[in-house]
Amino acid sequence: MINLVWLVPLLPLIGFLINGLGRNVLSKSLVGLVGCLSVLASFAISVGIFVELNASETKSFIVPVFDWITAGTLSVPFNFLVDPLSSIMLLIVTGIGFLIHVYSTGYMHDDAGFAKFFSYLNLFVFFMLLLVLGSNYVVMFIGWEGVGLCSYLLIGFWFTNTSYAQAAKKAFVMNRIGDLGFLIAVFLIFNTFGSLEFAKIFPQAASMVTGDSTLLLITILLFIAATGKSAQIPLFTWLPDAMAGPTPVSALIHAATMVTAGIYMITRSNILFTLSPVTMDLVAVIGLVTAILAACIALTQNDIKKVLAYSTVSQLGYMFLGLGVGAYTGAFFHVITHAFFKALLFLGAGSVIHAMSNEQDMRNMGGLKKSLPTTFFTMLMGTIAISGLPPFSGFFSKDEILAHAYEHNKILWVVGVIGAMLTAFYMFRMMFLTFWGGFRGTKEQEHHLHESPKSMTIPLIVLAVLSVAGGFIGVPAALGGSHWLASFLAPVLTPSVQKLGEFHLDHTTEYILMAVSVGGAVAAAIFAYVKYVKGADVPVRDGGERGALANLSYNKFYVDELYAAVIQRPLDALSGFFFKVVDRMGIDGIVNGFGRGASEASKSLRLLQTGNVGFYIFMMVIGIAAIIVYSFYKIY
Amino acid sequence: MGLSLFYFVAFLSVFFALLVIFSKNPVHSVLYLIVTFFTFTIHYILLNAQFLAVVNFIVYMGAIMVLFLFVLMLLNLNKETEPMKSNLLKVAGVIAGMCLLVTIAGSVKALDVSDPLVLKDPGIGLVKNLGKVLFSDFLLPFEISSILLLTAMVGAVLLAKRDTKHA
Amino acid sequence: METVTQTIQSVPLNHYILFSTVIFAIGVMGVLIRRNAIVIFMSIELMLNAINLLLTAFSAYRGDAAGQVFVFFIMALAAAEVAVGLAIIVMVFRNTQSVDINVLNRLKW
Amino acid sequence: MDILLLIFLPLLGALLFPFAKTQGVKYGALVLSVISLLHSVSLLTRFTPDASTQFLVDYVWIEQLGIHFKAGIDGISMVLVLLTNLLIPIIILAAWKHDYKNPGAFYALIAFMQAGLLLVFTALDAFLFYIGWEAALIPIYFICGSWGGENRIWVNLKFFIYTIAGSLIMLVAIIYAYLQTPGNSYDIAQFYQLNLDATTQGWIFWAFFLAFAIKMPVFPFHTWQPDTYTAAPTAGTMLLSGIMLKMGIYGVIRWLIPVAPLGFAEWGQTAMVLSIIGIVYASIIAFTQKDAKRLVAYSSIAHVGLIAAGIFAWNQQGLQGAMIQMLNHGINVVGLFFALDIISRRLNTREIAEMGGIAKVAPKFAITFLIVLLGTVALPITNGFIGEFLLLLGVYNYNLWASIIAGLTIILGAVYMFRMYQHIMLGVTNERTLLFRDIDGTEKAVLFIICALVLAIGIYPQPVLNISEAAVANLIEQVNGKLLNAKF
Amino acid sequence: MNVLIIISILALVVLYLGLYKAKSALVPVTVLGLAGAAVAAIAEWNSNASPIFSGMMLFDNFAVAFSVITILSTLLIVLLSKDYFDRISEHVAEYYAIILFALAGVVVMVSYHNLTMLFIGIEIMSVASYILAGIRKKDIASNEAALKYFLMGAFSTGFLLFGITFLYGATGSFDLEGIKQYLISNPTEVSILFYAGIILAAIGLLFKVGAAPFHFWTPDVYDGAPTLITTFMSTVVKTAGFAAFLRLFATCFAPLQEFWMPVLLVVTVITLFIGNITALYQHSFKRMLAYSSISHAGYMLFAIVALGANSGNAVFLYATAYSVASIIAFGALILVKRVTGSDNFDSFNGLAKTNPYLAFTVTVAMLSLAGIPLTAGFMGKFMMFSSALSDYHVYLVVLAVINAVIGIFYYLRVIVAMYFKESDRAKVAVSPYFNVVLGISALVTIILGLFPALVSNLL
Repeated sequence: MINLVWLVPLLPLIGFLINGLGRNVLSKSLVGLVGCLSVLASFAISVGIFVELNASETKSFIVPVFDWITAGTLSVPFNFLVDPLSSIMLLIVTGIGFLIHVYSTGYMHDDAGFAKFFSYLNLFVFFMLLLVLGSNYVVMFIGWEGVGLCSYLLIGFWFTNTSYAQAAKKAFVMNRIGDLGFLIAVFLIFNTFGSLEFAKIFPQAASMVTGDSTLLLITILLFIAATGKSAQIPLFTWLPDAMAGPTPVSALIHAATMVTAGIYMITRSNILFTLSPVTMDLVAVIGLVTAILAACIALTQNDIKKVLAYSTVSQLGYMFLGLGVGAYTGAFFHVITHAFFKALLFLGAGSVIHAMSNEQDMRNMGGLKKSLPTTFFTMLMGTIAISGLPPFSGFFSKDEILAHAYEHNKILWVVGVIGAMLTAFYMFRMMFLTFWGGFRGTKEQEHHLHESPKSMTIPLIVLAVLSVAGGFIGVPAALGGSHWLASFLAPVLTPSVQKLGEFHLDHTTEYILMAVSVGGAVAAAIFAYVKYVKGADVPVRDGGERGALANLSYNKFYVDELYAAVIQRPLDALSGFFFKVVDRMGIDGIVNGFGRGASEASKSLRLLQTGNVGFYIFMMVIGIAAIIVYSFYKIY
Repeated sequence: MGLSLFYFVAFLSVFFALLVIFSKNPVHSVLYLIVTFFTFTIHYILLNAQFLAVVNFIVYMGAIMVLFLFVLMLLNLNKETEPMKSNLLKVAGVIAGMCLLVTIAGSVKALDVSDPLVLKDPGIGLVKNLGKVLFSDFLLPFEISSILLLTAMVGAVLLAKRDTKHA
Repeated sequence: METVTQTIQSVPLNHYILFSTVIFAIGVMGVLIRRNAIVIFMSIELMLNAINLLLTAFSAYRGDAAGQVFVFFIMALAAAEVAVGLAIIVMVFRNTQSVDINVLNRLKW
Repeated sequence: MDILLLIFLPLLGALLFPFAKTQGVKYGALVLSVISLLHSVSLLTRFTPDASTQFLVDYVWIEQLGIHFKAGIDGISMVLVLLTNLLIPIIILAAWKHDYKNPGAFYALIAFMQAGLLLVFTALDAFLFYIGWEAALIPIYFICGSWGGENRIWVNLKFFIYTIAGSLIMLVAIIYAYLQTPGNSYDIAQFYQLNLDATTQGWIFWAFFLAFAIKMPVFPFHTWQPDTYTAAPTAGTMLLSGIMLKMGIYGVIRWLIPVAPLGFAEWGQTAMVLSIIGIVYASIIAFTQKDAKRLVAYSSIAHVGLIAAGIFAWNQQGLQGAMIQMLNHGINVVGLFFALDIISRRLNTREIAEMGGIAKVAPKFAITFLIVLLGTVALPITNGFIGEFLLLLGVYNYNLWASIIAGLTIILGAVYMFRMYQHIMLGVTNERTLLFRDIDGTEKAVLFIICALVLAIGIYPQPVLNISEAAVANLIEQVNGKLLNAKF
Repeated sequence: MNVLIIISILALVVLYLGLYKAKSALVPVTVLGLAGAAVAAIAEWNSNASPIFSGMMLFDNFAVAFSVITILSTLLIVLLSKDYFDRISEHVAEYYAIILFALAGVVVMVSYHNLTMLFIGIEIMSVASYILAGIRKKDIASNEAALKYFLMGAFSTGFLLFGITFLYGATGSFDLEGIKQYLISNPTEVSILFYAGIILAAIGLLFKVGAAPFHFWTPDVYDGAPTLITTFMSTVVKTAGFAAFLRLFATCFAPLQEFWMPVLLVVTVITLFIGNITALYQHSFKRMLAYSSISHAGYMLFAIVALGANSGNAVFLYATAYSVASIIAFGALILVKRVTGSDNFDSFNGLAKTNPYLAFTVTVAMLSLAGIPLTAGFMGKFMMFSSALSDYHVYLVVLAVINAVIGIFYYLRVIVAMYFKESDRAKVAVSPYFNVVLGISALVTIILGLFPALVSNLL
């Protein structure tokens, strides 16, 4: 099965080609079928691979495909690497990918670009799988940029809306900034280890000293790449805008899979990071700050998808926190659980939007529990999960991260818990505003209200189940679990684990930590209930009065404005300056100056030809005298 | 005594030459020029170049100068019609000429040949002798100079003749 | 004749060179300071004669007849030039009623 | 013999086409160009990818001056010969719908230029190289002058004189080097054996560099380029950007550095800095260009700057990257200019501001355009990525910071290219773009071919890399050897 | 020698034809005669000639080559003169006669072996040129040209003669061999007179070839003289001047190169710049060509500055290239002027539309004059640069390159006018004679551009 791994990315690619080329001929149902089946098939294979890998002794297989680039000492084979890490990612990508495909058949049903949508979606899956499966940094980079491209295409799916196109470009460019870091890191790695194959690099790295400067530079650059892809400070602003894309896209790309590529990449190269503690701390701090900042912004957002977007950013922050404190397993665990519940929440939101006929402002919703029971129930599950209430999946993963944070540094933990509380608050705020109270929308919206079709609700249900139960793959020892995930990932992480030393925290402390975070979350939820259900408080309309802090949060701390002012406008101004002043007047001026000078010289020199013989002869005589003087000056 | 004679004649030549170029009236210039040429003839005689002396006397003073005179009369320029150049230009001209003089003279000043000019062979200037050389060594140039003269003749006719056809 | 050949003995060649150079320079000056084409032309004749004299002096000094023959050719040239030159001047005079070279400066720049 | 066929086949066309008066001549031109393409492909099949020079011809041309008609193909030349003969048919197809007036002359000039270019890429005699260099210049001058846009006259005059000035300086250097060769010969082998002192080599370096830098163009010798590209007819722009500027790059690889290694050792850094400045400078200028053609012109300066940087880094990756990127840049830039030509022919404008929403009405065009664009911004699995990856790696091996600054092109390129794409293709359609016809006929053919090439090279570049691998390695070997000798 | 005889007799024959009003026979006879002369000249090729007429004349290969090229140029010009002179007056026979006389003078100039011959040759040529410049008797421009040329020519002759005199005074001989012997016999103490002689003679010759600062006559005379005569002067006369110049310096003064070379170097540079820069701003095509001819004189001086074994070849190739190109340019100018009545650049506007063939030949000529490869002009410049560089005059060459660039600018103006500018002009009527001449010249230009070896290693 494992040597069939090349089929996993290939099938979606085929799906893409079929849908892409046949988009005008194939019927919608056929397109949907092709799209879903191709992904389903690769899911099946992935399962097979997973099973086989689980069974087999050796935990890492390299499946060569073909020889890609060779130049001098550089040789980049196009190989796939199958190991626990990638196999799990395979399951997530193909599995959730499949559910979202199914969902999309319903959600996008009335869209003109139905086939185009599915082809893009398949293409995305293809690239995501490349990213996951690549056995070296370059192949990973192909996927890395490929998913960026697909996200560009899908965010700009409704490109006739200028602001959407804008958002798409923003996403691509910001990713590009990270990608440059990735590229340079690749060069550094090549020149340090003489190879780009993971299998060749990590063993060498393992033998290097902690705090090696090259490794520091490499990891910093890789982290920059990660901030781009996983929307961390300072490159996070593109993700909320990316909500311009259709909701399934937000679910798949901007929640479940692509944005976690950064975490995947760092987990993949964990040993490099482990060996440069400075970077680790940087990662942790950036992650935490991002988590808090995004959470604060999420508090006051009214667009249901924006709330989820910021929550995603914040959750990603948690994951980076986890990485930073060396909880690779925890971080990856959170990737999984987050994939479940965030996908669920997005799809749920999509279902709501669908029902509200493309209304996204929560201020025009309310009391939808009755009309959308399934959606309501599933989303509730998701909300509880993300809020980290036991025994839902979010609890375990988040708690593992926090525990490590606590061990690493108390402050990190405190802030982390606060973040958790904020999360619980804004998530329940969203739920209450959407599903409780009375309907605040227009009449015909109310009239159209309806539960979504099966094709949409079934994925919701499946994901709900996963969000509820997903946590049990990683029950910590403290709770009498064996933490299956940890042991499964062990082969990938052992080197780091050895370097970092075992995680030890006595159970009582763990219990306390859990209690605190859970308690905080519950308190936050109750506060939200009091504020929005009992108090029936509805966020003010635009232009309405807000407190200073609320205003700050509502305007996303003016980060976009800041970037525009600090980077974009200066660059455009510089461009104008270079073009008009330096290029046109300066350099080109000099060039033309030669020509002009020559013609000026001509204008004046021709006047020498006065037309007067007397003058001519006079000049001749002068010339003769000069020549004689000049030549005899030398002899004497 | 010979030296002083040379100086005297040379002085005359220079004097009249200056008159040629400074006299306002072209006709006077011509007449002075004739005189100048006469002094040259004397020089030739002193150098015992008798043939040249004769030719100079006949061709130059006789033919060429008369031709000049004739043209002047023909065009009736026998008065101060010519507006002289501005003095500035004159001065400039003189200075330039002087520069030339100084430079050339200077260039040949440090000459070893200050020894008196001895007539090695007094006979060379005589017609007989020159004729020999002219018709032996210099036969070809002599012949070819006929082309020169012919050209001049044809050309002079061509240009000076009033043309009936207008172009 | 004897006296003549005697008289010259004492004149250094330098003097001849200097003398003809002076005449030549005077000719040049004439060309420079006059505007009447004919007079300019006469000045040129003056230059030619300076050359003639110098040539003769050299030929006498070297006892070589070639120099004097050359003078003969120069005279031939002078004749030819005079013919052509005066013809041109006459032609010009017909068209411009003047022999002033400053009148003729249509061709310039 | 093969070489002679290669060079004189186009010349044949150049001699025949002028007598054709109808548009029909374009079929002749196309056929001829395809024939020479096939011929060069057959050469490729018979070409063994080692360091040796193959298909060598060597005739005495001007004996008394030691000038030979000596030409041959090694790995480096092969790539460029392919590029030339590949692009010429595409360019002819691209000009298909234009129906230029006086077509006979037009296609004759293109053919003549092709001959000149091939001569440059195959010449192994400095004099021959120079002849080809100028022979390629004259036709493009007439093409741009006769069929170009507004104020073409002045712009072309500037371009021509600027270029000639450079090449004349180079001529002086060539003659000088020739006089230094033991046997007084223009043979490149003799030039390679020259052992001049560092100062002289420095002068020779600059003389050559000037000519090549103006042609490429490298900052700050680039100011003729945007104007010329903008004023030229599309075919001319394609010839200039697709093939002609490769002459400069090729010259650097083949002549500049091997002939004056010490000069390179002394001044290479300066050249490198100029190239890198050019990358960032041109990219930033491209940000705010309103004329799409001008924008692409500036982007071309940036990309060429990167290629130059990769060469001056003078290592295997950099040079190999340069080789393949020459091919890629040729393909991509031709594609871009053709896309813009389609637009401006449909809309009679090149003002980006006046466009928008074309993707809505012309999906095929949108996709092909996008693919070419991705190739230009070096997205993986497009050809651009291979080139820029190797180039940047080469530059990195030269210096970390150089590679970081040069790498900015990855970001900046994305910015201006996608900005352009967004304003032209995306957004709402206005009354001007509403009636935009989707591509058809030859347009389709051209764009599809180009896209196919973009992806093919991007997915499986190894064959192309193999062509020049050995030759490049050998060249580097030789130069480094001379540098070592100079040290001790 | 036979060449000289043939040409002189031919001239007389033509005069007689004129006398008997056999106008129609003029051109054919002249052409045939010239062809005969050319053949006669070629017949003397490699007849390892020795000085004849007691060392007056040496018809060596140098002489043969240059007399052939001058004769052939004259032949082409005569072909163009069909129905050109008739427009001036009915005494056309004399014109041909005088052209032939001038040509005789030229032959003397290129084959002299004695300063006397040089002097007479130059004078025959000059006097004939004075006359030819003035044959448009009613045209004031023509008169002015003639007078200026005459006065300045006579003036410069004075210096040439003065120089010859000094040389004679120093060496006691007019014979090139004798002068050479003088230098060889006492290389150490060369008489100061000799130096003065070199300088003054050089000045006289520099005037004839129109090098700065003795170039002032060139633009005005070329501009004022009838175009066909300008053609003759700018091709045959100039070539002859350089041949004479080169012969004198190569034979006699070579040993003293370090004395006169710097002077000529300076003169060359000044000439280049004055010629090119002034030509830039001209509106009249004819006058532009006049200035450009000055600059070309500058390029040809390279060969003398860098005097060497190859100089003869270089000058010969350059002169040939320059002559044929000028013949095309002036020939086209004659035709265009007949239609537009002006010799400005604009009168060439849109020529490519109406007369593609004519436009093409002019293009070839302009590219050749500009020194673009694949034309004879380029090879000429190339050899000049090579010889200069071989003497390590790197700076001179760099300056020359700058000038070449400037030159391209004004030559391209013609091409721009013909191809890129529109004008509703009538089609220029081109007589078969012109077609033939222009065609041949263009062909020669291209062939020499491809295979310069045909002429570049004769000497």
